[in-house]
Amino acid sequence: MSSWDQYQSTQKIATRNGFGDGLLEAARKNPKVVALCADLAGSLKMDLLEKEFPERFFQIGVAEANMMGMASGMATCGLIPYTGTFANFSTGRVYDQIRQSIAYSGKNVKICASHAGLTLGEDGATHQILEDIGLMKMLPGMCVINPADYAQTKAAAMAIADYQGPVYLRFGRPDWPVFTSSLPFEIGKAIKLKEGSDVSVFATGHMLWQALEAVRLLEKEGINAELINIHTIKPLDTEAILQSVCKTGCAVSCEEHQRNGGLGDSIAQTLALMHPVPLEYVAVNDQFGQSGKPLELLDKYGLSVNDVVDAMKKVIIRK
Amino acid sequence: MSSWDQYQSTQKIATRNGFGDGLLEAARKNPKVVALCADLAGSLKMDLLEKEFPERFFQIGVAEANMMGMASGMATCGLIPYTGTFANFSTGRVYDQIRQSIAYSGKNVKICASHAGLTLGEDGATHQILEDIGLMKMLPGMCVINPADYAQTKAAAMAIADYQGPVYLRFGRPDWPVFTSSLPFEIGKAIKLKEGSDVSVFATGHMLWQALEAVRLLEKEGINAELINIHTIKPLDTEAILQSVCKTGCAVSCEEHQRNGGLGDSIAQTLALMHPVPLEYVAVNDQFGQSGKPLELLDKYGLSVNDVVDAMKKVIIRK
Amino acid sequence: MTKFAKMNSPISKRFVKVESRMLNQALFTVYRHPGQGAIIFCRLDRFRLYTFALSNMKTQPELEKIASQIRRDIIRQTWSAKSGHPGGSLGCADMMTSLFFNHLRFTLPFKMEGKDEDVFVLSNGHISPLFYSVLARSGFFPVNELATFRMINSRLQGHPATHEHLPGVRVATGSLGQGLSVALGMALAKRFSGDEHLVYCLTGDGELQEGQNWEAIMAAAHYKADRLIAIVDWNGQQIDGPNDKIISLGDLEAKWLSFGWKVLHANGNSMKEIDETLTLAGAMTGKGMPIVILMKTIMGFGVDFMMGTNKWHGVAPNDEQARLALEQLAETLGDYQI
Amino acid sequence: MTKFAKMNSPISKRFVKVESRMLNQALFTVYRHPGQGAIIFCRLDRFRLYTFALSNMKTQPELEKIASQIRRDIIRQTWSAKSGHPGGSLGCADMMTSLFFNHLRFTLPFKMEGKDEDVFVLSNGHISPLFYSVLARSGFFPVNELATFRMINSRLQGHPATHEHLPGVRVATGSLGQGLSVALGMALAKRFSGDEHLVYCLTGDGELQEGQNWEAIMAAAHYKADRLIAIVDWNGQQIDGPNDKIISLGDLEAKWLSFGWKVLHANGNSMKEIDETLTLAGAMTGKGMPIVILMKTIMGFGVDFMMGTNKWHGVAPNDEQARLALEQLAETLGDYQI
Ligand SMILES: Cc1ncc(C[n+]2csc(CCOP(=O)(O)OP(=O)(O)O)c2C)c(N)n1
Ligand SMILES: Cc1ncc(C[n+]2csc(CCOP(=O)(O)OP(=O)(O)O)c2C)c(N)n1
Ligand SMILES: [Mg+2]
Ligand SMILES: [Mg+2]
Repeated sequence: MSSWDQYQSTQKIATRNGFGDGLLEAARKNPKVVALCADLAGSLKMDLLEKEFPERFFQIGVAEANMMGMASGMATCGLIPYTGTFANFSTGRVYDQIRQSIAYSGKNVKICASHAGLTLGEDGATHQILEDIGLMKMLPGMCVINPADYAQTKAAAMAIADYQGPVYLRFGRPDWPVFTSSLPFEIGKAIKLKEGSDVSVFATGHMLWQALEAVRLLEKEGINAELINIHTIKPLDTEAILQSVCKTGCAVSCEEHQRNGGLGDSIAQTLALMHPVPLEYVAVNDQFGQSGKPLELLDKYGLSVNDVVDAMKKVIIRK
Repeated sequence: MSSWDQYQSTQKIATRNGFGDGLLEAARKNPKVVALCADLAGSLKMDLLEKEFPERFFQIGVAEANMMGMASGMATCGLIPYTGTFANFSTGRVYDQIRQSIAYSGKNVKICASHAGLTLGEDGATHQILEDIGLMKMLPGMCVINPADYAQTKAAAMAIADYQGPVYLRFGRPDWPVFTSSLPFEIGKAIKLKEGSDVSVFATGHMLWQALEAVRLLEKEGINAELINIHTIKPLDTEAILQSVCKTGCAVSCEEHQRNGGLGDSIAQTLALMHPVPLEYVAVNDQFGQSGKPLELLDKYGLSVNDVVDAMKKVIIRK
Repeated sequence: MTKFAKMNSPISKRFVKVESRMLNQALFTVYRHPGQGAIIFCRLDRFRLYTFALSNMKTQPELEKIASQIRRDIIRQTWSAKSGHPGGSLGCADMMTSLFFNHLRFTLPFKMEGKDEDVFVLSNGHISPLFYSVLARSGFFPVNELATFRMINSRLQGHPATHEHLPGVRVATGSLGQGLSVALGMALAKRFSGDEHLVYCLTGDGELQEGQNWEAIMAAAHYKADRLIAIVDWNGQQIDGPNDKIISLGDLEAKWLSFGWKVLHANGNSMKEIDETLTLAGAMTGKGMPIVILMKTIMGFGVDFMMGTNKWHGVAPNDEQARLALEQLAETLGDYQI
Repeated sequence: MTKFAKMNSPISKRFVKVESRMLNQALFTVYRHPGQGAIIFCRLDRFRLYTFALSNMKTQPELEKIASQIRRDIIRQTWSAKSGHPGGSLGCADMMTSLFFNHLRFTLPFKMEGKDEDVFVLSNGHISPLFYSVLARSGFFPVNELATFRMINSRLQGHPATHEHLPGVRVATGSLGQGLSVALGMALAKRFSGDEHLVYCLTGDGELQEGQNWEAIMAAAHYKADRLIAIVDWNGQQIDGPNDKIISLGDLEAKWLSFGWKVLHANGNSMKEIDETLTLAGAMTGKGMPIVILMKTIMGFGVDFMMGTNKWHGVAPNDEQARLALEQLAETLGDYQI
């Protein structure tokens, strides 16, 4: 039994709880941390901070554009603002505001986004943004992080306070297995969960658990996959990626996002530029989501454990 | 002297003039065509339509979000609205509005965007969006077109009236060589300007001219490149791309856009999924633009004719 | 049969032709008016015109019965989906009943373009269970489809969508602040094509914090979009608490007035008042100004333990809560099957 | 030397300490007040305090001289760049001169955070040639750098940017409608850190069509951001024509009032009036409401053939036009070198 069997889920907690807890910790440690929220404090668990530091919590209402501008102004004056709303309203709704007032202006704003991806479930496609990673990674100077579980989200929410510059931190709504507690979190540093030689599996966010289960399944069939967690999509740990694919000769990317613009495309770009090998995407293929239960939706849109298994098998054949 | 020498520039006209002329033609042919503009009618040459069909021109003022919503409503009632403003304000400023009210709602709106890319020149980075192709191509069902010159832009502006569904049509500000007048324009169909066997050069928008000059230069050095114009980035003509790279074994993509999310990434995705070969990007590499003259800027950000030449040489070596 | 009297009241011009057909050698033309029901004109020849029948407008008790059933539908949908937004839905149930059963001139089967009919946009898309119930109960799609609310592969998405072709929905909403712009576009398109029908748009009050609304409000006045009727669900609540605690709307009437709109007020939970106000709003159209009804409602109206609090904005009742809620709401038209 | 009289006018609390230092065995403390110039207090010991000097506030003729030079700078920048926006720049030149030379309490060298000083945000970023000239003329960076306006590798970007670290610019603008939100964030950050200095923000009138402004306007009133002063360049023009033709702003005063702001009016091209209004605005801060100055200006003011038309919104003068324009504008402080 290899050491990587340590990654077991004993409990399920939503990543947004990790954010709420991490934000509170960050605020306790750093008096410059303030929070802005667009009428979703409960959903993002920002009420923890609001309760303990009411004077450091700014309710902005349903006015996301104004929230981003205000965060820029606060950062200008030396504060470290965390903004909070759902992923769609954190990115697509306010892209130009982030672009000009935050990214181009180099402001130290932490854009924190819950309810990303299909797994938000019943609210449906208007809320299920599958393009936010792509949106944010196109902005020069933007750091893009998509942690995998409660523990990693909490660590990330704390780490970004010490990082100088704009950050997009993306997390989700549903309860999800917690299994990375023992892993160190460092912005920009991929984490190898398992060594392997047959195929490199790169996974981000909720999909790390799906990938983990897939790798376990195929291990029983004698396929020795390398599993790497890309929690930071930008700056991308291209070294870790290239090292792995040079060994395995093929790759699978797993993300709760459109193929276009996501982690898979970042990897494809790296491969095309440095080391062209076959890549399979486990991602939504140019469709809007819909209402449903989280796992039903992962199934329907090709992001189930079985889909990861299939992608791994397929890409190995393509080598 | 091969037939492809026909592509010469006898005059320079801005692509936005092609849009203004094409829009007017479309309006003459189809009484359902209406135009909405966010206080930039002159810049987009929409004043031609305004003059001839004042009742079909709607001035919306500096309120791009409202413009997109209104266009959605008009399309619902059976009109064919063309919206007009600069590329940044056509996409990033209104991403969520386009996403929900137009793309997800399947509305027949034509989003027409001038002043795309670095070549808008002196206005600088706040206006020089280099992410708009990426933004729009992530939206399911969105057609993304970036014509190369006046003639192609005019053809595209007319063709999209007959296309059912949302379209993003991107063009530019500066005078630019006109050389595609003899070429047929069909949405989604790549155009081979020159057959070749050493390297496939895929170019879109203003960069087709740069690529053409580069291919000519290298032809003198005995390098036989294939030059393909990808005016429609989505739906992508993957067949044309794969056919070409299967022959040449390597590719260069040329676009006035960030590497992340642009044409290059669409090609990289296609290659990674179907036929992994080396690819070089001629594109802006994760930087904001700045003020300057169009050609100065292409130079500074690595999009000059020489940069295309270098990319071609480099990728051939990588084969 | 009574002789046709020339209609010269200011309301008269809102009679709208529904259909014309030959019957017993006479040309029957059906006109409807929301405030005064249907009129059927019977023209026997060029010179003789008769009023054949008059009025089928729902009475207040009839509307209240429908609204009670609609409230049951809201509770049952959110309960069985285990998610959704009962609070705002219950609060707006009276207005939506009045609007769809007495005022909105629509045709079935549903046609997307809405030519020669009134159209409605729900900007605060989260109150979809109300919208769906009203649509189903007024014949847009089978009532039993309400059982699929928020389930996978349903046409009844969490927020209204056109993507699955649900009859009655003309644009997706859910991301707040966009509906009024769409409604304004429809109003201008109707004017452009000579269609004098009305465009209604419901928005939340918290939703008015979104700047896009003020863009649309400003533009509507500029364009004198006088067949556009906006209705604000002024329940004073939003997700995180009362509007006044979140970002206060201040003097809301003064705001709309200063933006050049005609402002009406109504108690949205008095069927009589909201029904009359909708009639009045209709009668005031066509006079150069867009119209807004600032409709005071109580979030969760109709279910005692849900009333007047933001707590039920977006929380579904559990089994016990649903049972208690349904006890307070008479089944008047028959529950749909789950 | 005169004895210090206790300042108890309502304006008095706006004197702000600039520096303290020992000189001739006395502690000199320099206070400045925009409306009343500088006061230097000289404390000889615990009991004796003297006013050492009073007032260095610029007089109206002095300001007008500066403004004339600034207008020359605007013409010369746009002319040599062959692009840029002279119209709005010329119209706002008087206000910006008064603001930077008599009112804004800033320190040099420029520090981004703006702690313990007033800060300014130019929301209508296209009038950058004015902003740059004012910054250069008040010491933020060398005047000769104006010659690099809109050239490649310049810090003087087409629209103001922080990316190249131009002193005086705190946030990039150019995409309209964002500045007031940023200014509000600064105002709340200042309050949070106990800094009573002011935040000024200039916006265009066409720019007010952007909904984000109304979000910020609503939020500023909610937060009682009473050290925030917005100034609207009410020139009645925008790119495609007069506001009234594009999307009318209607009753602009009523709009701001209904959103809970204190409204002041001024002729922005009367140096006396705008200078006094800025003093008044400063004196009215700290009273629970944000303040807006609706500043009537004439686009292109100061150059006869550019005045009162949208034609010069974003067109640079050619050689001949620049010559004609400069003839009308006295060189008072020396032209920068091109
Ligand atoms: C653009 C956007 N931001 C945030 C949300 C999340 N959200 C859904 S409903 C709501 C509150 C809206 O308040 P109101 O309009 O008063 O509706 P009510 O709670 O009264 O039903 C919010 C913030 C959203 N759906 N869209
Ligand atoms: C978001 C956005 N939309 C459009 C533009 C293009 N634009 C630049 S200035 C301008 C007109 C603004 O009018 P106003 O605020 O009155 O400025 P003035 O013309 O009076 O200087 C427009 C539409 C822009 N810069 N930003
Ligand atoms: Mg409400
Ligand atoms: Mg103006």
